[in-house]
Amino acid sequence: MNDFPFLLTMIAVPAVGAAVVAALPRGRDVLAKQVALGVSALVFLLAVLATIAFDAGGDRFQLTTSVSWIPDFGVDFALGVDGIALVMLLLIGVLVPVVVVASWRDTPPANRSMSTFFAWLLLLEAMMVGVFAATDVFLFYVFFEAMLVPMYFLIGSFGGPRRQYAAVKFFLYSLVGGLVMLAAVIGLYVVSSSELGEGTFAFDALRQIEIDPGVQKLLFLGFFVAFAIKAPLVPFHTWLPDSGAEAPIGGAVLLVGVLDKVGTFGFIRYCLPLFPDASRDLAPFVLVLAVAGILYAALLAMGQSDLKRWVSYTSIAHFGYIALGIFAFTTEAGTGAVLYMVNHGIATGLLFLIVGMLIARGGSRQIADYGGIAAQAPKLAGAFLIACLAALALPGTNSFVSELLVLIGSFPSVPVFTILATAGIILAALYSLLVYQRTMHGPPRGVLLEAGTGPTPAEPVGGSGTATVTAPAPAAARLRVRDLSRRELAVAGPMVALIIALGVYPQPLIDLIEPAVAATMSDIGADPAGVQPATDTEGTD
Amino acid sequence: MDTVPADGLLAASWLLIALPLAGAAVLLLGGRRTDRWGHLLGTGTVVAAFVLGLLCTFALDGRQVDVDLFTFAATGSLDVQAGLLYDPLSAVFVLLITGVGALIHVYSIGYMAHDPRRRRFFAYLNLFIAAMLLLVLADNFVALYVGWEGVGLASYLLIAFWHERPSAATAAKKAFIMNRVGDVGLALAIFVMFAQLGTVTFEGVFGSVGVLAGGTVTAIGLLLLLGACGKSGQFPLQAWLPDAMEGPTPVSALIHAATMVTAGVYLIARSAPIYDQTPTARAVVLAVGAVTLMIGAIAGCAQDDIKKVLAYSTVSQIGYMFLAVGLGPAGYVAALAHLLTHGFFKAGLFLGAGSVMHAMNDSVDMRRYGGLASKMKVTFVTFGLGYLALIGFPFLSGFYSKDAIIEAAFDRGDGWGYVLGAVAILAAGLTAFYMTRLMLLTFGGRPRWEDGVHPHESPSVMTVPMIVLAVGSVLAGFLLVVAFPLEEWLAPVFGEPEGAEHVVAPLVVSVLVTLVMVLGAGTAWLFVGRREVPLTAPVRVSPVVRAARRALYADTVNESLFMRPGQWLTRALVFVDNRGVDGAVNGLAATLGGSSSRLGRAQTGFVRSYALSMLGGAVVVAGALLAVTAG
Amino acid sequence: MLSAADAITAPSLSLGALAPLLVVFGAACIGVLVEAFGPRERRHAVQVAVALVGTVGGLVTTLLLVGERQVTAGGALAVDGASVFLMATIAGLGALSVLLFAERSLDPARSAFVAAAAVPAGSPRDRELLTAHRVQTEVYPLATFAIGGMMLFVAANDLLIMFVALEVLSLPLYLISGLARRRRLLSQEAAVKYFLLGSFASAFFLYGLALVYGATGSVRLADIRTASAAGGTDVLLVLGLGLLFVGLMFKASVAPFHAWTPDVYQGAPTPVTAFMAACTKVAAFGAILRLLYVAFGTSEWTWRPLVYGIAIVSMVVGAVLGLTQTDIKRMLAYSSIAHAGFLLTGVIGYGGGADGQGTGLGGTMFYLLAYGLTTLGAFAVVTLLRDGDGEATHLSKWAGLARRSPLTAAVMGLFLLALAGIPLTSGFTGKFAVFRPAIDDGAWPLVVVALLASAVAAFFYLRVLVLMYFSEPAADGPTVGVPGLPTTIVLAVTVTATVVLGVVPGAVLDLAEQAARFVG
Amino acid sequence: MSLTHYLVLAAILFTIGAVGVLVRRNAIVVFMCIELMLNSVNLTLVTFARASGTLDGQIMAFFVMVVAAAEVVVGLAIIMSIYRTRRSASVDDANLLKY
Repeated sequence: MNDFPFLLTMIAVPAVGAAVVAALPRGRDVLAKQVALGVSALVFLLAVLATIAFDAGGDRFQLTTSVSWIPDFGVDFALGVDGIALVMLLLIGVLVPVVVVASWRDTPPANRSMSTFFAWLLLLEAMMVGVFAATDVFLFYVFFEAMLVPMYFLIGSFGGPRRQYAAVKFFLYSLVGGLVMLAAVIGLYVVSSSELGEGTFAFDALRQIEIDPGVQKLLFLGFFVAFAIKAPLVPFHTWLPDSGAEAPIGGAVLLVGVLDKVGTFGFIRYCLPLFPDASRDLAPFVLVLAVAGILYAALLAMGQSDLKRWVSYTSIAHFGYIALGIFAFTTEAGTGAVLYMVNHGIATGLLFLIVGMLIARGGSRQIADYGGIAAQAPKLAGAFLIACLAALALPGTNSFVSELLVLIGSFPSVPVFTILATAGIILAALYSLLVYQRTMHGPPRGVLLEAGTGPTPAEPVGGSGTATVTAPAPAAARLRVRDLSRRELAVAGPMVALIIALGVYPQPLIDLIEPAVAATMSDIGADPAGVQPATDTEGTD
Repeated sequence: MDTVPADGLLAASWLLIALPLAGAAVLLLGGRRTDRWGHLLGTGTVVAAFVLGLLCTFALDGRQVDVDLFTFAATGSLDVQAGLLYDPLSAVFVLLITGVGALIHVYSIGYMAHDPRRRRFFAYLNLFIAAMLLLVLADNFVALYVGWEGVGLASYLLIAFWHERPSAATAAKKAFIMNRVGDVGLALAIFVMFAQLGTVTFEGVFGSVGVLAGGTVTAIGLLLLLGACGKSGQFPLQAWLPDAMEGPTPVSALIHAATMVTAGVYLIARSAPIYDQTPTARAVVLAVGAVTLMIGAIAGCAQDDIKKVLAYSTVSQIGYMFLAVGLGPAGYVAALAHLLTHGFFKAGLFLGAGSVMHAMNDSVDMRRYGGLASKMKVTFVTFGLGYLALIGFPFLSGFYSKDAIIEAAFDRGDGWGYVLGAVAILAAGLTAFYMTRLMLLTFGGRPRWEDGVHPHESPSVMTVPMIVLAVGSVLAGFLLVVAFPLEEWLAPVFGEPEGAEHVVAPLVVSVLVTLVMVLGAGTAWLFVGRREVPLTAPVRVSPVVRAARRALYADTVNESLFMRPGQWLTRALVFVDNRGVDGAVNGLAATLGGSSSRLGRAQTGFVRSYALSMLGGAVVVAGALLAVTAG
Repeated sequence: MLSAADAITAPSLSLGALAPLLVVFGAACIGVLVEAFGPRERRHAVQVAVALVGTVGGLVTTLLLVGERQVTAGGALAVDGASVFLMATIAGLGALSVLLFAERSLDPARSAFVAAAAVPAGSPRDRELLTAHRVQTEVYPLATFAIGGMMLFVAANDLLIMFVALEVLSLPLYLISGLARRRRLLSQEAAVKYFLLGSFASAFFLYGLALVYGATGSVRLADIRTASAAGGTDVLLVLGLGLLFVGLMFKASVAPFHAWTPDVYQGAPTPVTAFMAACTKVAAFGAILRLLYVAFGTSEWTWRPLVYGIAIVSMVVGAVLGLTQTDIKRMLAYSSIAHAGFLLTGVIGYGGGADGQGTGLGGTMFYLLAYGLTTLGAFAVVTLLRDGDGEATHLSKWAGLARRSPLTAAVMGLFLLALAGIPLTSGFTGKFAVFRPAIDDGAWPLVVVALLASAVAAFFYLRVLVLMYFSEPAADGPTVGVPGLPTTIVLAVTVTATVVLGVVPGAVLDLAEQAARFVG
Repeated sequence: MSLTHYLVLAAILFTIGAVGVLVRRNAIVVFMCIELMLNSVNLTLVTFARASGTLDGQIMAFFVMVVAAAEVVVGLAIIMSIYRTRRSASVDDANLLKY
């Protein structure tokens, strides 16, 4: 079954599905949902089968398909996955069905139909699969840019009040990055044509060629800018809070869970192997951005008054850890970083979903508008707590494993940065528990308060997250809040299960990821076998 | 350290963790269905774990048994196994945790009887037991860290159990955050070990720590200490422990007195091979212990909240233990002995306090107690025994364990030895003072109860555990120090005890301590026993008392040093991000738009101005070409 | 002094090579005759037929020339890959434009063109003609002449022919841009501006021609090449090049010679705007490429910096000025200025290949084809939105179009994404095709600028998308006319081309690369 | 008189024409200035033809005249139509299209 074109099918199925859903007549939303669910479930199944067919110990790229596409540019429609891409495909396979179910009851804005929403969603899925499965730089770029369009429409058509601003901002930020990358892509092609005689975009061929260090730096920067905006690293990050806040929950989950991972994926798949020297020379500069991002975004997260902006900022902080792991150039940290990409997708996905359920109940995004929910909706509170604990990387949750690997792997090579990053886990605890306490603990208050049973909700204090806590409602105060419905449990349950399962037994994923990372490390001349103990009796630190 | 693979019963020692964990899972996932019998299941799993622990301990006979479970995370040269190490040291802790834990579970059946969320309470307790057992059974630092943060989570959940109370929620958060500060230290210590030695297992680290440079070892030691301070409420991270009393009293008894807060002591004792290499780190441990035990004792003298007094006493007692482990090989056993006895009598005291609060409608203000001796005989007796044990009344458990520590301090021989010994003795006096004060305020004198309070003895499901613990606190010391010396039991871990020649004769120490204790108790009687107790704390008091009430301004310092600047920084950064970083981008867009409309003005619509622009352009073009060709 | 001794020897004429031009111009002449003698009621149908036959015939006969490489008509015409490709492009786009002209079902008065251009705008007679179904058909022969001129323009191997072709293509354009049926004042103004500035520019071109002639003693591109190889720094020659260049850049609406573009694009009848935007650009760039590569290829270093700078100016001016436009036709005009800059980026990629092989030529020609089709389609969509007085070109009218007519919005959206250069559309392939040779030639800073400029430009395309999709429809919104067969064909062709050239451009790229040859 | 004089004269004429386009308002006059530019080119061409002793330049001059004549026809038509509408031939009045 190795010769079955999994990847091609995984792109084609949702693309066709999108066409079908889009073709459905208006008012057939239910059918649209069912089709979307079916298609995304099928993709998940394919991802699982592909994982079974994949031999962790085998070649770098497997399940490959390749047909010549634009011969004049030396472009092939070449697909293939290594462990890194494969786990991302699994993540997509898991998240999209969950998102479909989560968006089941969403009501579209005035005279828009949900079937359009699901059509864009499926198209987005196809693009995302493509971007991770491409082994041809040009093809990667094409998916990288084309991916913007569905997300642009998801945000712009189904988002919050400032969705137009957010959509355009998202598009332009990514486009600018992408265009700079395009210059580098072309440059890479030109270099290859001068090195190999005729130009190519094939990743494996490009990985072999020796590029002059100066040129490498330029090309690296070209790619880096695009990925740093996508990931996003501080200071290229300000589009994410806006998009994350305005996007519909489903879109936000995929945006932060998968789309942004393309940035970090790009670092480890393209920046490192293609430009090893430049990567090594510029690593300090990247690490500064990464660690600065961890602390800066964490502090900002504490200052947010908007739940969705808060989640976005926590993600920016997490992307800092991923970047740190990638640019520490050790197998342990690299593996950790890739694992982090998966885990963060699940954990933050859950966080966004729960926040969405909360907003669905209260109709407000302001943290200050909620309070004391745990007393009346224990399931909701419990799921939220688990999401928060995953966000602060508590042992037992999946995030812990990846964060541990990243930090313990980075420490030997970049101790100072790692120490700073480790200090970040205190801030993580702060921003997670602050919001959890404000929304779930304390006496009942906020918008959900039953009429007449308590004081009016506090006006949210803009910007600074120190929401004015309303005076405790009288004992009679109760909230108009129902606990998780069956459908919502079906959304949160699997995610929670994954968080725990991958937190207790992550080794299978690690086994998938490590060979690819090790190969990358040997590409940049780091020891693929991992850190060798210093055991210097001179006493370092 | 040479371990043998697990066999027979010990191979199943993972059940110790699995049982309570399963209990927690069932209770949490089971939902309302389990409400009726949930507490029984929760208690059952812990009792079962205790029995299993006993059997395992008997099967141990001095070996150090390694139980391999599965590969947790292995990549590159990092290999983290999920494995257990069952040796005399962990065995001691297993028994303490499951034993005291079981008792407190039983007690809680009664104490939480009327709480609508009792089921979840037992789930959290089970979760704690599981995490704590993992902490003490782990065979490598990462697994230990997992348990380490696991107990932190349980503590968070239980402190915030009554989360409608903002104070409880805040206390829980505070506890978690300050623990996290410590955790960073522990984590960094692990990183250094991996970077330097390439392993994180106890066996590997302790086996090769000798080759490391002094500086590195000291660094590891200090980082571990930071972790220990966070978990055990030691200076400078002691401020969270008193606030943690917001949790239900059984929680205070189990987690914040008997077991979790002693994890720091366990960590340092477990890492003895590291500390043996670094006198510097040991000295710092000593200092921390000494400072903390004084802070705790002083603060304890001025509290009116019965649980706060006990909390500060806990801080102070753990200070003793730190001081002891800081003394190195001489002190480890003493520290652990005191840890065990403290586990008994402090748990007992807390349960007693809980029983009292039950009687007083959950009021914790001792100024509104008084004269309860007659109303609650069992509580009075058990509490009294615990009290005597704590202040070190001769031949009760505290007497043995505390004296051992003080002797060990003197045995250092040098000047510091005397200083530490003196401090320890002085603190013993303070302990006697504040505990006597507590006794008098609570049980002595005449009633100062609020209206509608009708004290009554607690049900037997609560009193029985109190009695058991009281017995324990009477006998434990004798058993552990004289009858079945802990030294010998722990010899496989800390090596054979060498009969240290004493600088100051033990008898002298004992007499001295007893005298100071009597002195402290007497002073307390002079202060509160004879006079009328005001219903509200007097306002016009000496700065010393004020400082003691504010626990030497620990919170003030934290707030003004970290919290406020942090909040300020956050606000500043939010501004920077919106106006600065984002503003720059939007500003760029605005600039483009502005220049667009400004340039647009050039498009006047007049043919002749267009012609002019063309002519200008032509001139420029020609000029450029000529310039290029000319030069 | 001519002596009787020299007999007149007729230059060799290869009729095959001239066939396309003959067909088109022939059709134009027939058109004039029809205009003069044909019965009025059937005139329109006949004229359309003639024009279509002419252009399509021109296309077919051009395609017959594929692979030809010769200089004919006494060295005046070059029939080579490049000229064949470009002539075919022009003929094809021309045919499509004619279809747009022929649309009868959109305007209630059944034509976008004035009934009687001579009648003063606003006069009672004019008002009555406005609603009358009478149409005037001189636009077809005029357009056909223009198309013929353009084809000649790209094939001219001789500056004089180039000049004549320039005039032949310009004069009809001046006229037909004044023929709008509605908003005649704007239309006439556009015509005047275009005419005055156009002839001003051709005066420059002509003076340049004279100087080059003076410097080299010939106007044959081949002779100029040899001469410039020898004396690249001859002041006369360089000045001549400059002035010729000015004339051509005016036609290509490259900043700073772009001033006329927005006004004329806005004022002219939309089908004519589409025609100009698509075909004139192709013709002008064809001439620029031939002039620079063939005539001045050996002294590349003289013009390279100039083109470099002008490309940047054009891209920046087009992108930035487009940001604040409120009229869609004007916006597309500025976008065409920006695209002229991108095209110049391709021109920069002159690798020094003597006959244009392996240079930016192929990429630039592909870009011209792709851009021509896309922009033609975009303007075709513009003709669909109508309100009280003709087309609704103000952007505010486009709000919520996706709700009114999803298909129209989707088609326009596709064209906008293509203009923005999003992958899987022809626009992206084109950009890639021109940027690659530029970087290959070491001009990566120019490319980076170009990319940033296209990011800025993307903003105003996005603005239209936002209006169409994310805004609520305006109450007094325009109606979306149901296009007749001709416009439908145009839209179908352009949409298909935009997608195909984006998804599977291989074949056409191959063609362009094969065709990228000049006869020197 | 050397040929240079003719060239300079032609250049001057060309410049006069160009400046005329810039300064004159009346469309007809502007157009005449353009014609002047064309004719200055003719002079240049003829001069060069004379210089190189070939006839090409002079032939080209004829071409230019023809083209110029065509231009006149088209141009006057356009200007006429707008004049009829606006009752003014000033190019400055025609600026509805701007910015």
